[in-house]
Amino acid sequence: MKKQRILGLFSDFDKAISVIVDIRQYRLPGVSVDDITIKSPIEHPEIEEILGERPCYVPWFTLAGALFGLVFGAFFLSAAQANFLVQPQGGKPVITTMTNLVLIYEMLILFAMLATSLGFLIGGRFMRRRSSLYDTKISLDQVGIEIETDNDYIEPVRKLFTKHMALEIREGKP
Amino acid sequence: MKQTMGHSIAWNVISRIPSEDLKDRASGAHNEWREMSKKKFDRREFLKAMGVSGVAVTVAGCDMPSFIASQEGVEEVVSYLSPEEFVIPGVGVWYASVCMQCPAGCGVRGRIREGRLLKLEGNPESSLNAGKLCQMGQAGLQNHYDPDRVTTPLARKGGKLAEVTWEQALTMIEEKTGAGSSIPKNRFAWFTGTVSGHQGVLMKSHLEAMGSTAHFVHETINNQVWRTVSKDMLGLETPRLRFDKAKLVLSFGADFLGTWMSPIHFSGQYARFRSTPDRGMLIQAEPSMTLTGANADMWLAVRPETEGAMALGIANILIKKEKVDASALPESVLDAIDGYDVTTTSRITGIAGDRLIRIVRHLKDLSPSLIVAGASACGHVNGYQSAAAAMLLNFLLGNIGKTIEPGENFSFPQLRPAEGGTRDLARFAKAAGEQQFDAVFFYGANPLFAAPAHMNMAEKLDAIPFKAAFSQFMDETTARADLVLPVASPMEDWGTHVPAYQGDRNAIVFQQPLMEPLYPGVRGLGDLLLGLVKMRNPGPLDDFEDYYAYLQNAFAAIPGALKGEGGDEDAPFDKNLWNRVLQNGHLEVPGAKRSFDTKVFAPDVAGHRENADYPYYLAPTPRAGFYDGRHANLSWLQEAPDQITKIVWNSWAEINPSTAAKLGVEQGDIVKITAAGGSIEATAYLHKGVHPDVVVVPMGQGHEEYGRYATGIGVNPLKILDPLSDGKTGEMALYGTRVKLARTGRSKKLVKAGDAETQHGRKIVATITADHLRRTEGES
Amino acid sequence: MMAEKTAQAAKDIDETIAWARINADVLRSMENPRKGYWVALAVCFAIFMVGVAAEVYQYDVGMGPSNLNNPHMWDLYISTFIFWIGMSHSGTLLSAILHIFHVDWRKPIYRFAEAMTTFSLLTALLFPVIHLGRVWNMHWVFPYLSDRGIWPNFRSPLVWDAFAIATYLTGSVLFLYTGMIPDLAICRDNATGWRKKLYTFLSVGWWGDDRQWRNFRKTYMIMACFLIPLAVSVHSIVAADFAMAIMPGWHVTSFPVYFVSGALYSGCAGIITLFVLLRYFFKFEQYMTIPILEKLCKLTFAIAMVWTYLNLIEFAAVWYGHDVPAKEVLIAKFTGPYSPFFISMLLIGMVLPFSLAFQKVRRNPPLLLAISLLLNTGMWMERYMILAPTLSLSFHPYTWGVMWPSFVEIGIVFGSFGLFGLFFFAFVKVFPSVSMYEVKEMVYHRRRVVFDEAEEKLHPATAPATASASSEDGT
Amino acid sequence: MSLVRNFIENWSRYAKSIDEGGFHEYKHMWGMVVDLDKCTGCNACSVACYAENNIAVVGEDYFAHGQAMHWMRVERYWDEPDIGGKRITETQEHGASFIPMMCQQCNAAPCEPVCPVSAAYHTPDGLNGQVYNRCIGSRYCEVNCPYRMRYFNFYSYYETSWPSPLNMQLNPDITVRDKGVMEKCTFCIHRIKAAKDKANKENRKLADGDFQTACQQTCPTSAIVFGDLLDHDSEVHQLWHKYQTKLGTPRQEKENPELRGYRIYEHINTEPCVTYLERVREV
Repeated sequence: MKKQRILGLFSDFDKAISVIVDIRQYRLPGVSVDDITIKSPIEHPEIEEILGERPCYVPWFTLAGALFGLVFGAFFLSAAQANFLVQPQGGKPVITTMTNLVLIYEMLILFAMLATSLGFLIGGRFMRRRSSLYDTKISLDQVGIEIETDNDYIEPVRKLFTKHMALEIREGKP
Repeated sequence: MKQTMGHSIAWNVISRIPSEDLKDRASGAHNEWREMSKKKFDRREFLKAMGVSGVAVTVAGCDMPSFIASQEGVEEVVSYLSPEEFVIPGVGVWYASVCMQCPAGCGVRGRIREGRLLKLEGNPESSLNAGKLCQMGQAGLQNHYDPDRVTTPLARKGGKLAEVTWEQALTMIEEKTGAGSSIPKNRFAWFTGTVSGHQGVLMKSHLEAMGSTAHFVHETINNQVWRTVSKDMLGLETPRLRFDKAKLVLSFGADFLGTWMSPIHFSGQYARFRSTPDRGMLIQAEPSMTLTGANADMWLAVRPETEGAMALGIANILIKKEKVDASALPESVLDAIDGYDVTTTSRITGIAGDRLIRIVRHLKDLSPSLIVAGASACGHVNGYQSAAAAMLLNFLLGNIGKTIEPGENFSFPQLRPAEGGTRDLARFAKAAGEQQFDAVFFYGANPLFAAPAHMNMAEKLDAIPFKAAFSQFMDETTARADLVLPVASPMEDWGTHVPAYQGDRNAIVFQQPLMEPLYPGVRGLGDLLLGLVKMRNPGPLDDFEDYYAYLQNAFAAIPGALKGEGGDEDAPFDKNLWNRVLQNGHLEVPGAKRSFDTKVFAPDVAGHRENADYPYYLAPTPRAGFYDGRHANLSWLQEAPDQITKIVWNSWAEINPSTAAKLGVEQGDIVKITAAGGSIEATAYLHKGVHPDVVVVPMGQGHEEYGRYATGIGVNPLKILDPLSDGKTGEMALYGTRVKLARTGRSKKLVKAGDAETQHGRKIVATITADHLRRTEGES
Repeated sequence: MMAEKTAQAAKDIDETIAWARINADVLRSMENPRKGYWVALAVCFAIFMVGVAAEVYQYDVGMGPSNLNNPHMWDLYISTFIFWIGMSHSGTLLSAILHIFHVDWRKPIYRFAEAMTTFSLLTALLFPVIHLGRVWNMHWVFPYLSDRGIWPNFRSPLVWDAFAIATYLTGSVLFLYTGMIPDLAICRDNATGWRKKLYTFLSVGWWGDDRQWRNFRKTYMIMACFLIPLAVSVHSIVAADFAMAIMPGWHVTSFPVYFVSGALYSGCAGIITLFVLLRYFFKFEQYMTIPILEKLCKLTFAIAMVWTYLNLIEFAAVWYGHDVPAKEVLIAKFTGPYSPFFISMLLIGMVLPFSLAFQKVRRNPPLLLAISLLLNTGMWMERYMILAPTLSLSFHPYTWGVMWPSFVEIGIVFGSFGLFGLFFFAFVKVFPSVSMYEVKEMVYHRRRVVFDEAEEKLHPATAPATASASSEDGT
Repeated sequence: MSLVRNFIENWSRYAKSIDEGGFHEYKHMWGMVVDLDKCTGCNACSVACYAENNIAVVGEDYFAHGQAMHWMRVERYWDEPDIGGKRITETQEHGASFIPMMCQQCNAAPCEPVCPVSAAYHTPDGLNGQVYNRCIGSRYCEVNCPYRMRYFNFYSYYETSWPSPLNMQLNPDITVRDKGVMEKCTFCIHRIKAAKDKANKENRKLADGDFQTACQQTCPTSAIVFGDLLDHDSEVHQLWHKYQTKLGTPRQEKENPELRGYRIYEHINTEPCVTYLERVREV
């Protein structure tokens, strides 16, 4: 069974939507919603409705980063102060919670944000080689639908695309 | 030999070692001495040369102990396997010497480390300053390390001073003043600051050798008038003053905490005077605030020249109102006092009657008191009279014997300082003007800086054929000399000094080098004087290798009893004793108790002179920083803010705000101060510590030639002084000059420490009343 | 006619604008700079060089030439530091807040605002360094393991500064960059040569597929959420430098809030300035429209009022607190040698913003440019007035003293503006200063809203049918 | 595992320090008493300090800029005519007010916590130490010092201030500070150290009067008393005791409130170790 990918470019988002709607309605063989990837120039929160909920792990990264920042900050600071060769006093304790809170707070945010962008890079599958089916028009104003399926199911998909006035249809290896 | 030992300063600290082989020299000296002692050498002469003749204690006749010269050689053999402790790195050692920053003669200790002098502190052994030191004393270090010292002899060639070798320099002197020279008697003079101890003795003998008596001793800051008054009324020049015993001190401009007589000694007394119980009260009457005035409980801005009147007025009130017993005073005095009732006095002096009466009350209640008069009271044409009037109060209040003590006799008259004042400056100007001298030697004085313009000192100096300056720095006078001989700094030199005002115990202060001379080219004053004497009159002193040897002889010649070693009258030179004295830094010499021979007379205090053209008085007050200007080249003192105004690095004019308002002058404006004798400009500083009729321009700045730190900074008020002098003593009337003030329209930011002049309600310097103190800490 | 014009003007953006047009306009703004651009760049460089020269001299000789002295240990350096930190605030902070509330008129303007944040932050960073007596040891402020067992003193607000600013810088750079990735992809697709390489690298393989958009949305939102408290904390900590000190006039509880509001204030003014300039130079009339400018002005006005209020309560607090030195400082601010600065600062900061209450003013870019510049001068003086009077008189009267900055000091401050200019000019030519994809979103959503309304109007009854009908059309 | 041990120890110390306010278990606590009634404002202490501590002479220009350095500065105040309803007179009716101000060596020093690099720290002797090598010159300490007693090296002075041979006078026991470093009165810490070493060598406790600060040593009226506040035989301790001035309180509660002895700005709770005795004046 050879897998095959096909990309159709549409002039606007509504057409793309209707394609997906059809796919869901007429149950094209071998094509499920999960095989669909939408490539669009702008963000479309509403596609969730059609494509269904897809997971996003960024917040977990954030949480992890924040916790790390908190714990590490607290430990790092008090350890540094505790092992300070000259312990500056000026009438204050060695390990000063009140002032450290400020720094812990900063460190929490710092690590949280770093972790977030890390999660972003990982979760978004960034830094991959460019797929053969990408088209610069996508970054301009056209919406692309990419479907991955077996060789012999490609035909109906192409039909569907043309039916919905795909401006351009491309195929490529996965 | 020098090479091997040159590293160690041990050598020069212990003594000045001659370079040739010691043994030979020792024996040589020995034989020489044999020769000398063969020819009958008058012992009296010798003792005179040693400055110890006429000693109260009888000295049995004996020959000069002959081994001293050789002794010298022996002690120098120091093993370098065990170096002296002051050569050990990191170990600081303290050596005693004497502070030469002012004539007071406080004892100091210098900290030596790795052969360097690092710090001066007061010598705790000294009965004069008991371990304390003033800022000038502290700055003695800089005087020693000053970057602008004269390091080689200079001679005038074609109008310019050029370097010469010592040989050339000495031959020049030989030609001009040596035995062979054609200089007639009495055509030679010394012009010096205060010189005492054996340097003084040698100087005298040099003068004798020159067949001259002209020794001008000049001190701009002096207390000649007060001393003369003491002499005339008490029979003693320097009776011992006991501020600590007094319950009230009334001082007519005597800045005894700053510049008057022996400030540090008096500061010590002041501390006791101020300490509870029965803490003393200080009243200061002066036209412009001095450091002492700034610490007074009651400060009176008395109109200049009327201090005497005020004193008499107080006496009057004491007798009339407070019924103080005046039977001791002769009629003439009472008559003199009679004229000065409250109203008259307050009219003359400008001091409110009620304040006068309050003072009198205090005087009556707080006994014993002490009344002294200083610069601003004495520096007038009637200065002597004012001081006498002040002294009169001491009689009236019965302070004589209580707070003014006779003290002891000083056993060595020749060692006492040749003391001078500004009178000698005038005399010298006159004499020089009359071309009386072919040769004049200068040491420790700067007449050109101190002399008012009207004396034309510069021309008169130029008229002198040969002027030699024995000087540490290139100052105005030195710059005009024909020959400049660089003398060692006080920290490099040997000597003995006798303070004019002795502490609680009479003492000879010993000066020893605290470190190797910084420059090979300088020589000690003692050595130079010794050389001069030898040069002019070979004989008695020839066998003394150097001043050090001379000193040791002199020391040996001091009767044993005075050295506190019991009966042994005719003591040979005792090295241990010598070292002990060097350790203490002084030798206490007990003397017979003195007694007063009192003579009260009526002072005739003329009031103050109205002068329409020059309405104001110029007060060139001395301040403890620059003293008479000799310390203007010390950067520490330039940077140390003036005590009263907190101004640094410049001259200024202190003016009373009301006067300033009249003139339209504001703080920072440059005012022109014009006297008959010329004019100066200074930046105005306004404060209420000045009498409205007075403008103060402290002396000390305005050097034309005095090293990098002093040259061209500020103005010299002494230049424009009027040709006035005290009728009785002939001292210049420093405070008598009349001036007029004018705005220049220009102004300059005062460079001063401290921005706000008041505390703005903060509790920084808190003050409580004396009653309050008595409640809490009075006797209980 | 007139009405229509106003209606037109009242729109934030013309939603009929073609997407291709958007790309074209923005990309155009990035390429082949005109002569004017180079001149501006050169001027900035010259200004910067003045600062560099001054700093080199000061580095060589010591802090002396800056006229700093015993009471005035800090002066222009620190006040300018606060100024730049303040500038750095509104950009990211506003953008974040507006993003959270889905305010879409932020979209055309937030990019350069955030750039402004980053660059003024970088500029601000210079000053704590410059004002150090021993610059070459500045790294001792950062906590790193050293065998000497020595650490920075974590109690010192200066160290808090180091931490906070480092965090804030990282944060705002990440925010700026993340928000830029889709645009960088656009650039990548249209660029050639070195730009191609650069954008390919920077756009980290953005293909615009739904997964990326999904993660992007979350990430961006989360960052916005973090940036708001962060930005607030940063300037509070800068305020702590003073509030934690015991000096009269600084030891005030309201300082942190006061600083933050002041920061927003100057930041908004800064945005207005750059808004007008970019709009003019890059012909961005379509995107940076008058209505948006108006909204900005209203925002600025609101913040100005907050700032004014905090100013006044600070006076009140000092006055009724009756701490004598603090009171003296307050009085001196009005009467003392610095009063000209202080009073003009009050006039500019409190009175001038009322001009923004007038629509005529709000719609007049040149005038707004002038006003915003004035406002920023005022805010700079405010910072100067926070330092100088307190330093010149505090507890100890003996050490009072007025000090005026020297040319060296002024030169360095002057140079910092040059540096900022350099950064910004470089930015606008390398990166899109208007967010293309978000303008597209803005247009897209607005158009959609408009169309739905239109259909509602046309045939409300058949509204549901239309959807299926439209789907039929295709066949 | 020293790291963990330190951590735990210091944490417990921290816990203790809460109720004790301050932190240290002090061996010594150097303190001073300055009797303003004895002080004559003569400047000797100031110059002595210059001599002892290698303080640079900055010269007129820099002084005019306010960049001078007097570790020990004698301040002079005229009395305010309007305070206490005194009638305004044409001339002064009594003297000026002098006060020698040196670093007050506060126990709760404002300068210490603000130093970013801990160059200003609290020594186990209760001094406000200043580590010149560590100082990066942020000058925060001086900004936060209510007494303005810290001085900054705005230039390198070692060439201009000590032209040869003046440099031979420099005290080898302490450094010459270079540009960009904050400096201040140390209570002559090198003398303290020397005295301590000596005492250790002779293995005895440090006794009162083993050493004196330069200012105290030279003060002509002995107005300055210096010593160890914790040593009950020391003169300082006795004076503090006599005048009932206590550390650790923003206001002095004295059984006899009339007793002299106050610390400057103690109401801002800096806990200075220098007690000044009120000046006394007859009126």
